[in-house]
Amino acid sequence: MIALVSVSVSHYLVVGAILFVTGVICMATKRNSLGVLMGVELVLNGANLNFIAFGSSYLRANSLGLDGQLMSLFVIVLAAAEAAVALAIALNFYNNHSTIDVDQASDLKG
Amino acid sequence: MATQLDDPRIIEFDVRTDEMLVNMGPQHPSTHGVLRLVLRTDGEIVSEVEPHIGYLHRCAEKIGENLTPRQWIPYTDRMDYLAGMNMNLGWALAVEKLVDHELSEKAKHLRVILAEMGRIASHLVGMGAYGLDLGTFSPFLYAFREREKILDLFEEACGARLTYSYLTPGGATADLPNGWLQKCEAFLEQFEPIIQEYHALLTTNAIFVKRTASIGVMSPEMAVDFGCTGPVLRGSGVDYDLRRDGEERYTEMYDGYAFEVIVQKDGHYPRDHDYPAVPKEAVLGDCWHRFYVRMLEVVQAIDIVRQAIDRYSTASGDYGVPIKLTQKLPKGEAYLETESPRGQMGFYLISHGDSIPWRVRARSSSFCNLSVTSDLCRGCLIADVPAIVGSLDLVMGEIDR
Amino acid sequence: MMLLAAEVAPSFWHGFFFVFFALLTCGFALGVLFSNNIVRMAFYLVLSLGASAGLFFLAGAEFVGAMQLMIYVGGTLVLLIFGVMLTAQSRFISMKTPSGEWVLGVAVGGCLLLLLLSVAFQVKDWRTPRGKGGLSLEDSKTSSQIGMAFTGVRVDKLDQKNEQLAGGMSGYLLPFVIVSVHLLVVLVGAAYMARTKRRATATGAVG
Amino acid sequence: MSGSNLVERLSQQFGEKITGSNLEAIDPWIEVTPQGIVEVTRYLRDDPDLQLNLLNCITGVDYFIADEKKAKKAGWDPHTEVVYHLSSTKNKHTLVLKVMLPRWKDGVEGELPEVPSIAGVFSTANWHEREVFDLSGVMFTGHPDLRRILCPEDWIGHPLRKDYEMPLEYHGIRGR
Amino acid sequence: MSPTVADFFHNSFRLPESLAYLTAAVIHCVLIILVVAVGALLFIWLERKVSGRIQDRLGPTRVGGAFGWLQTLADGIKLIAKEDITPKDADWLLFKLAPYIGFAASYCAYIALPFADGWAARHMNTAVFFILAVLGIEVFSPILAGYASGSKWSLFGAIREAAQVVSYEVPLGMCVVVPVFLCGTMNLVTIGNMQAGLFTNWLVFNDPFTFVIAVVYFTCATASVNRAPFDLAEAESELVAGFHTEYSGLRWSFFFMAEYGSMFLVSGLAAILFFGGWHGPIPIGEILGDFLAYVVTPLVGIVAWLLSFVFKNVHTADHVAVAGHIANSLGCLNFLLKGLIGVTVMMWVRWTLPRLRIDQVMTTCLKYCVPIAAICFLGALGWRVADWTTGADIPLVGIHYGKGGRGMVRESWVEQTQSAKVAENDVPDAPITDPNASDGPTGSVEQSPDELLTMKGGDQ
Repeated sequence: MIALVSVSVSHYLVVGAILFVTGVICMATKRNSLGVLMGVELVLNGANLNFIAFGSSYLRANSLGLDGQLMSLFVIVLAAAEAAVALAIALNFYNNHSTIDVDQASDLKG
Repeated sequence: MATQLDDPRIIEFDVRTDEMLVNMGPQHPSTHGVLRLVLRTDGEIVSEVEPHIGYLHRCAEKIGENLTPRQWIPYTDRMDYLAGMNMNLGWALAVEKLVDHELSEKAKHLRVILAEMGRIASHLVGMGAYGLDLGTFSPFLYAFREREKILDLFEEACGARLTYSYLTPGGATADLPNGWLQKCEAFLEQFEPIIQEYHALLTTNAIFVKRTASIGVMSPEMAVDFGCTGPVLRGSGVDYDLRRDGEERYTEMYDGYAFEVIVQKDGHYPRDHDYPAVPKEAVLGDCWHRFYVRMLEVVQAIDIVRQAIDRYSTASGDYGVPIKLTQKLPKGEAYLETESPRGQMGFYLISHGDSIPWRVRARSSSFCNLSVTSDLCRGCLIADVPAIVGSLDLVMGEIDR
Repeated sequence: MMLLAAEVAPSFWHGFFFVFFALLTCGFALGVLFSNNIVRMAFYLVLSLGASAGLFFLAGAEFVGAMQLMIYVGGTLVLLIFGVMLTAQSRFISMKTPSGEWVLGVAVGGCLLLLLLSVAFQVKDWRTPRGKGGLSLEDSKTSSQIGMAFTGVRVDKLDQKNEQLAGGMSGYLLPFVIVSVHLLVVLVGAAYMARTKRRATATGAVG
Repeated sequence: MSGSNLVERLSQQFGEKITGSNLEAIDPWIEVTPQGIVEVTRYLRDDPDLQLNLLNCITGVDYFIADEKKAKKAGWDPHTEVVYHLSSTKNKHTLVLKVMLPRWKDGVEGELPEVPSIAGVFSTANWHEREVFDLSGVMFTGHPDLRRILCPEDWIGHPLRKDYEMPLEYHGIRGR
Repeated sequence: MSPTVADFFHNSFRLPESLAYLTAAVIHCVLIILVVAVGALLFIWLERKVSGRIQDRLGPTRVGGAFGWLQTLADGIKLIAKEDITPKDADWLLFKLAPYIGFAASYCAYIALPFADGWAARHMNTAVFFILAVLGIEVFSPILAGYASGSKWSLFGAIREAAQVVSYEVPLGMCVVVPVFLCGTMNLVTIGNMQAGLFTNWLVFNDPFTFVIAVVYFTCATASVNRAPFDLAEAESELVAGFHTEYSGLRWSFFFMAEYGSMFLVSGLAAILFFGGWHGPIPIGEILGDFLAYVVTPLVGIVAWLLSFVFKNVHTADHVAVAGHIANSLGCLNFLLKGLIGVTVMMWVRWTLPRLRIDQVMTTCLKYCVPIAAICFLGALGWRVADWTTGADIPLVGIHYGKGGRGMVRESWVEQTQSAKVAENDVPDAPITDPNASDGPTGSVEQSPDELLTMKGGDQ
């Protein structure tokens, strides 16, 4: 009930941590390269949530201020760039190997 | 590997996706009935189109071997159900060729009137349906609005609106009713200015030109090679119209009529000063030209009907006496083609002296026009398939017979 | 519950929506993790990121929230789903993870989560809500400040009296330019990479 | 070019591959052996005087009467004809070619008679020959894709042969 | 800040604040649902009537009386009664959810759309951006529907939709940015209010570039809500019915509710951004100011006075608010009319033009819309910087009717910021800077860019 009425930075951090960990496990376990990409997005979003929480003057008096929001904007934009590149790699890989299973990407293995 | 790369059916793409086999039809809004096209596509690009036909097959030729020529007339109506009059005419002329029946002047002009009115009605549907294929609905209804008036006239003449069975070997089943000619003239008077509306809606529309110009280009050689006829052939620039170049028995109907074959010569169509100029994107033999030929043929048909009405009212003789229902046919065989709205409609009749022909054959124009699809559509986009197939103006009843 | 909460008025709804969006975010993130169907995963990811945009709004970062919806959800994820569709063959739609990897992943991830959670509540300043003295959400007007910051002017730091700190007040102009160039390069690069030069597969190739 | 001239010219060109003609018929026709049909059509298409470049129609006609008494009166032996109607878009004339075939190949019942395909000469022959194969039961050798076209792929029999019997049922649909 | 609906409930009915907020939220939700649902009913009927008239036929004539105005309702009942089919190959969860996503997104975007001065469900300072963002989410509905249907035609529709909508967001965003920087705010209410007065004040007539931008915006908006000639995702002549091929019944109708909802949304956005929002072309209210002052205001006063009997605790501020709302409802009608005109134009286009091909759609976007929007963006920016004559400066009737053209607002903003700076300088030991400095002209602490730059230079 307390949590319902008073949100603090810590609450945001918890959500961010869950997103982050989920993303990490996703990256580790998914075999589909696009699934790995989704894990990365989750991780980035978890981090973003922390930036927002620390930057929010509604949650904390001496907040990071604008810097938090600015950082998260950079993260969003870079995530978009990252997704474009990763997708291009995945498509290229698919075109060349006819699969998107990352475990099959072992051409460089001795 | 090399052989596969040389295979023209395989097209290079930047981003390769999975090839898909897609069924366009037989239940598909743009296949004009029950045509089924199997498309092999890679993304939006079509690498192969294979038409599958026969969903409307009734083996009308087999039926014709069990009926007398007059009894078979209704079956001709149901082949090209959008131009029943022209089908009746083709069959009637073929039978007359076999029995060597001579027509009176009046009957000939009567046939010209009805055949050309049928051509207008058919091209109106072709135009409207082509608009539908390209995603605009309104021209279709504008076209049907005028077609209804032609059907009204036909209904008055023969009692039917779609399957007329009106022109029979020997003439027609009845004379035109009193006052019909005046109504017909009034219709033409009212209809002619409306054609400009169609040109405004479709022919000159920028999107329409984008969708049709340089799409599905068919060279004259290819058109002849594939046996394409009618507007499809003339749209490729081949100057061939059976009304002028056909057999004596058919062309004598049009003797003395002033009309020019609608075909592009030196970059111009006959009478095109009244109508939109050919856009610079358009290439001879593309969808736009096929469409435009049809539009100009409507104007041409109006002219011919006007002349025919004049000559019919002063012509001597009777509207014709139908041959007897069970008239014995002389031994022999006769093949005759007429210029129906969709191309050359041929009927072939072999008789062994009975009243029932030994063999009946219908050479369908849409059948040949359709066979060119897979060559025309190779490498086009999915959206071009309806545009190309639509520009051939097919009627499945005629293809499947 | 309602009556209790009524005493603290609008922040009740603030808390309510925080819990709502937090549950959605985490729930769908877990959905991404535990689903085997790649299309469903993408769908859950959309919902998870959309819900986290809600959290951004609640934290007063309206502009970032809208940005998240527009670029992340409306752009990046559409791209992702596009990629999924381009490569979606039935055998890739569901790819099972070996259970050994699961155990390892969950064990390591669980430890990481415990660590992060314990850290989250370590600092007193972090776990104390701002409470009634906090600002009303109505007044979130940061978008032009963000714009100014990107172009090199820190409106919120104008009162910075410390000379040394003020020197670093040029905002984020340089990163902004770098990111812009980076994006351009990425777009060109991605377009180049996604091209296959020639369809070089032999007859036996799938697809 | 008059009919007899043409026949002479073709006979000179192709010798015994031109086996006959009927110039008195309503549509005069020339009979060609199955082996000669490809050459003849190609010649007719390419000859600058003739330029018969449009293949209008290919028809398969079955001459057969099951009733023996009537068959005797018919005045012809049972056979199958393939009729080619050609015309020229340039010279505006027409020509009819006929190929006479036995009803069954080598007299073996069930073996379809064979004639070389002219799909290589006229592309439109592709579909017309498929139709003739489908309905009249003539095998076109060398055809790129000889399948049924109007009837379903699993249809039995060739409906326009005079000895054709409608199947009793087709996939649960009553035939007769 | 004027009292909100929640305040009204709190003050008048002594509702606890949280319940007051809940009630207010529910009322807003219901109102928006009404707009979307009734709007869809109306627009579908209108579409049939308009298309009927365009095609020289009558359209619906029977159901509900002379104009068949209940036809859509009858269709709706039919659709509800239809069997809800899920194909065998479908991904059932996504298949069932997809229609609601589109509807929810379309509905959600209405939250930030003001229907008149201050009449928005949620005042947002980033309203323009929010609407665009949420509209961008709508694309998931066709994509998921097309993918989940398990039909190839649906998949084609989905891929087309994805490619098209994502591309068209770029020029759309560029077009929307122009009014935003002209007004210096993303708040739709402020943007709307800045166009008060004569129609020359409308941003579309601001300069030639904004005029072009308005046209480009409308084109891109048509494309982004999937209307003809850009309705490739559901092109019936090519893809049977595109992404909704496999849908039937109520689920199918949700796609259309969403489509018509977003149609009105983008038209409304166009009305606010370019066509003066809730302000009529001629400020009748100002011209008839005396009439209003002597006749209408007393009437409103009487109404408010009567209301005060019913609601004992209505304060004077509420009287003013009620009067303002009554005046506002006229503006709301104005706005609805403009949105309706936009929707009708879209219908007109749909029933006139053939459909483009997918590559032509992309060409239109990338080769025409984006460069034109970019050039006009720069042009409008240059116009503003050069401070050339704008539409608002042209005296049409000899008198300027405007309770503040954009120029005036701008100036007052600068004045305000200058005075604020002076005030700030007066109090050097002010507490931590309020991070909630104004986002636009309504605020007071905003610094003008030039000054800030000079300050920065000075610091270095």
